[in-house]
Amino acid sequence: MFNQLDQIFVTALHWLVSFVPEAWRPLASSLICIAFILSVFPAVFSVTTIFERKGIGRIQNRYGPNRVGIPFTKIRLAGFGQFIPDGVKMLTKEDIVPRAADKVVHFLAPVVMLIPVLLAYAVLPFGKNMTVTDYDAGLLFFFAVGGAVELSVFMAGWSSRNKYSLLGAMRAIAQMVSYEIPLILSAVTVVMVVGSLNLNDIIAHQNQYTFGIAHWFVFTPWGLVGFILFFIASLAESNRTPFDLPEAESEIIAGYFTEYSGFKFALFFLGEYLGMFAIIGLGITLFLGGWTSPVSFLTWIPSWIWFFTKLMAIVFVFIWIRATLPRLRMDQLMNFAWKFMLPLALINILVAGIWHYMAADWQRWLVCSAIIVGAYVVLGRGLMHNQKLGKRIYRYAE
Amino acid sequence: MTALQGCLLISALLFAIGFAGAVTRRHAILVLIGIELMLNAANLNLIAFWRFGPHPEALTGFIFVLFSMAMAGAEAAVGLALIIAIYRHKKTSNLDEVKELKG
Amino acid sequence: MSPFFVITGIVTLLGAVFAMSLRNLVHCALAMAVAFSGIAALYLQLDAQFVGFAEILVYVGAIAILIVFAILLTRSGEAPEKSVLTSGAWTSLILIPLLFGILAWAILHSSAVPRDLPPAPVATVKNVGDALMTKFVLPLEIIGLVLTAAMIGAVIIALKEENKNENPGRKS
Amino acid sequence: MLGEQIIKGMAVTAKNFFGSYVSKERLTTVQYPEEHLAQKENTRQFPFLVYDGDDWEKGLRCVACQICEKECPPKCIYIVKSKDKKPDYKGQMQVYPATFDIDISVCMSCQICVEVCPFESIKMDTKFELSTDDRFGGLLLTKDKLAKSNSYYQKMHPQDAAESDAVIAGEKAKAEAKAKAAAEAKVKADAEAKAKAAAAAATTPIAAPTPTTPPPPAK
Repeated sequence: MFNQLDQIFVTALHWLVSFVPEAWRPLASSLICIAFILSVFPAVFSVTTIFERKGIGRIQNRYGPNRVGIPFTKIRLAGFGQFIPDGVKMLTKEDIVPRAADKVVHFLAPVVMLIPVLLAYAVLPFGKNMTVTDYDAGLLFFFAVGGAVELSVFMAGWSSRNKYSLLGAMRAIAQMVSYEIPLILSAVTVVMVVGSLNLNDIIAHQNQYTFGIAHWFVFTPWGLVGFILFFIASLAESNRTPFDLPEAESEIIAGYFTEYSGFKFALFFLGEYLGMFAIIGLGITLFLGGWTSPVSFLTWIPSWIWFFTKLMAIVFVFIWIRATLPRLRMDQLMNFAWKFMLPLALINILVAGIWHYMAADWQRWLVCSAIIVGAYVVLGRGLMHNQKLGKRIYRYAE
Repeated sequence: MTALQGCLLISALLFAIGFAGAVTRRHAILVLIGIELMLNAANLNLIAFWRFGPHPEALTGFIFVLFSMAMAGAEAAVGLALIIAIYRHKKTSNLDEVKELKG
Repeated sequence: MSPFFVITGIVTLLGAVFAMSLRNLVHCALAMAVAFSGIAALYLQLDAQFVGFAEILVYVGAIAILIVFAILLTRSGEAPEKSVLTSGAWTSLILIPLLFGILAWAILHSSAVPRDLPPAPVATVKNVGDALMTKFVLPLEIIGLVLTAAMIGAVIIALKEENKNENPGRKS
Repeated sequence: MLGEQIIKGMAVTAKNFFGSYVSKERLTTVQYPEEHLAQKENTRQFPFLVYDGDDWEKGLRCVACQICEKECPPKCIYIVKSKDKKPDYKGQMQVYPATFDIDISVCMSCQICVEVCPFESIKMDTKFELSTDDRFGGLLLTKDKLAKSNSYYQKMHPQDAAESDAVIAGEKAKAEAKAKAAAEAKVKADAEAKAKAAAAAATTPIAAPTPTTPPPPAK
């Protein structure tokens, strides 16, 4: 019974495909998968915007949106209908293109943003047997398409002919390039231990239980550090607070999408959130066991429920962080990436190697934890020590 | 025309385009782009020969392409650094104006 | 040759042509990114997935961004007023078709081209990794060294020569 | 150590997050259309006309003296005097406003009309949810919309209403006292006249006549 519920989407896919003639089945199957991704994740996005507004509201001792429910009725749904008027508003707004803008590039930028983000979902396992394409080099594919997002950010910023847009784009690219390195390096530890770039293999490696507790990589010293590094880097990659310099409202209006309105702005907004979900999904897959359950007696819960529960939990932490931490300064951002995260990620790779080759007993835990704690203390002290907290020197344009 | 010949023709055309750009354009960055295109044409050749060659399991052409990509990355980094340095020095990146070796 | 292969090839070549012929440098860089994506798609169709993804990661994700940054740093984002071609560009009118003609003739008349399509080779990530770590370990190390050297060199070349005497109040 | 302060901050926000579900005092937002904040005692929005008793047409205190119309800085009051008269609270016959309009889209809530009114008949209301979809008609309050009972005023501004009631009661008392005095004076005068007459003629029994002349208006 639970097994059938677990595989309900797979069964549904097979059932739907069986109506199609034999020759067209691969095409039909992939089209259905695309439709699934295109319907589920924007829906998650729309609910997340409400969660975000309500969550931040609660953290600031407000209610957040709690009025809009189903239109033309008195049903309020505690404000969860808010995304419908928001979406209608966004899609029906006038589309303004600046006169000096590079029209073609300005038009293409949101499209180029959304395509790689949606492509990234092709390799994510949403549940047991629920991967759209089971690529041998899935992780590489994910990072490859993720790299293409930077180009669209540049296109948006440059084509708008606006100083804020260009500044935002330059900040975004500098930040994404810097944080991509710790992101990939922290993922490399998992690849080293599993010995595969295939995301399903990585999950299969974590889908074992001792004493009822899963072998998630986050429960090992290197995995914990890797997860935290991955988490911070994914915050930066998805331009979330405290790394939201590219779209810092109080400094550069909205960064690279200052000059976008209406549908194109909605595409950017959607692309940003979908990118966030994708990278969180990857983090879950790499460190939190993907769709597996943390304890063996809960394995009967369908795998896709586990995946989306973990996804929403991490999204909640993102929202929590957004409501807590102030924005970093540019030099702090760069210092943190290059002087703290990069060395720690490199040391973490070393630790993962030691973990892999040492015998599985308490000494392994002791050695690995000691190295990591030592590195953390030394690097952290270096980062704190080098903060030049003094009188600010203002420099004006030459 | 076989598949290999198709690949090779595309690669030859790509090489010719890249070469034409690198030779005729004034701007230093465009010359670099042309060189990158030529490198990619060569890589495409290597992959095509690996795919349709007699011993694909040896992975020679495959690995060669990976190495050549790394080299292209290094080349681009150094080349662009040079262009920026020249721009800072001469306030131009027009190759017709950068003729002298002495600064 | 499948129609998809032809289409990808045409997109790649168009990207390359635009990358070399447009006046605005940023457009050239974006067209170059299109050409690189097309080449990556060609790699995928030639059963070289790993190289295809690496192509996107390296060229679209890194080199295109690098070039775009260089364009903005040298302030050449605007289309130039003057001619974009070098003074001796006309010679290439003869040279380039000649070059392509010779290459095409050689390709079409070569006897070394195999007639039959071999079966798809296996180039899994594991095979590639094994090859890199056993047979090609020395080149790999050398590449690592070269990349490090190139990185340091690039940083040193692009570093601003700071004059210590001038404006001591400013921090770098 | 690095990260210590971040965890502290996160703890604070988490406390806020869960606290907002537990204790209602944390949430300072008032759910407006359903809930209202208690208004301050000296809230003043727009003027209204006070009436006594139950029938607003009969009990309207306004006598259409037009002082407020003349004093109103933005000229938002429009009054037409009636042709006929009706008795006011003192029983005196007075003109009443046939038309009394206030255009509250023009009114600036300066309260000058209240200051100048000698009859305690125009006061300030606290109602503020006056938005309409009708630009000209909806914001032009006519006499029937302006008239509010004295008990409403007492409930709204007890202190001011008490003062105003005291003034009116005083006026009434004064008027009555005057009337009484006049009546008494008349009675006296009559009595004296009668006495004189009686003295002159034979004695006749005295019947105290009721005062028929109205008392002079207050002030």
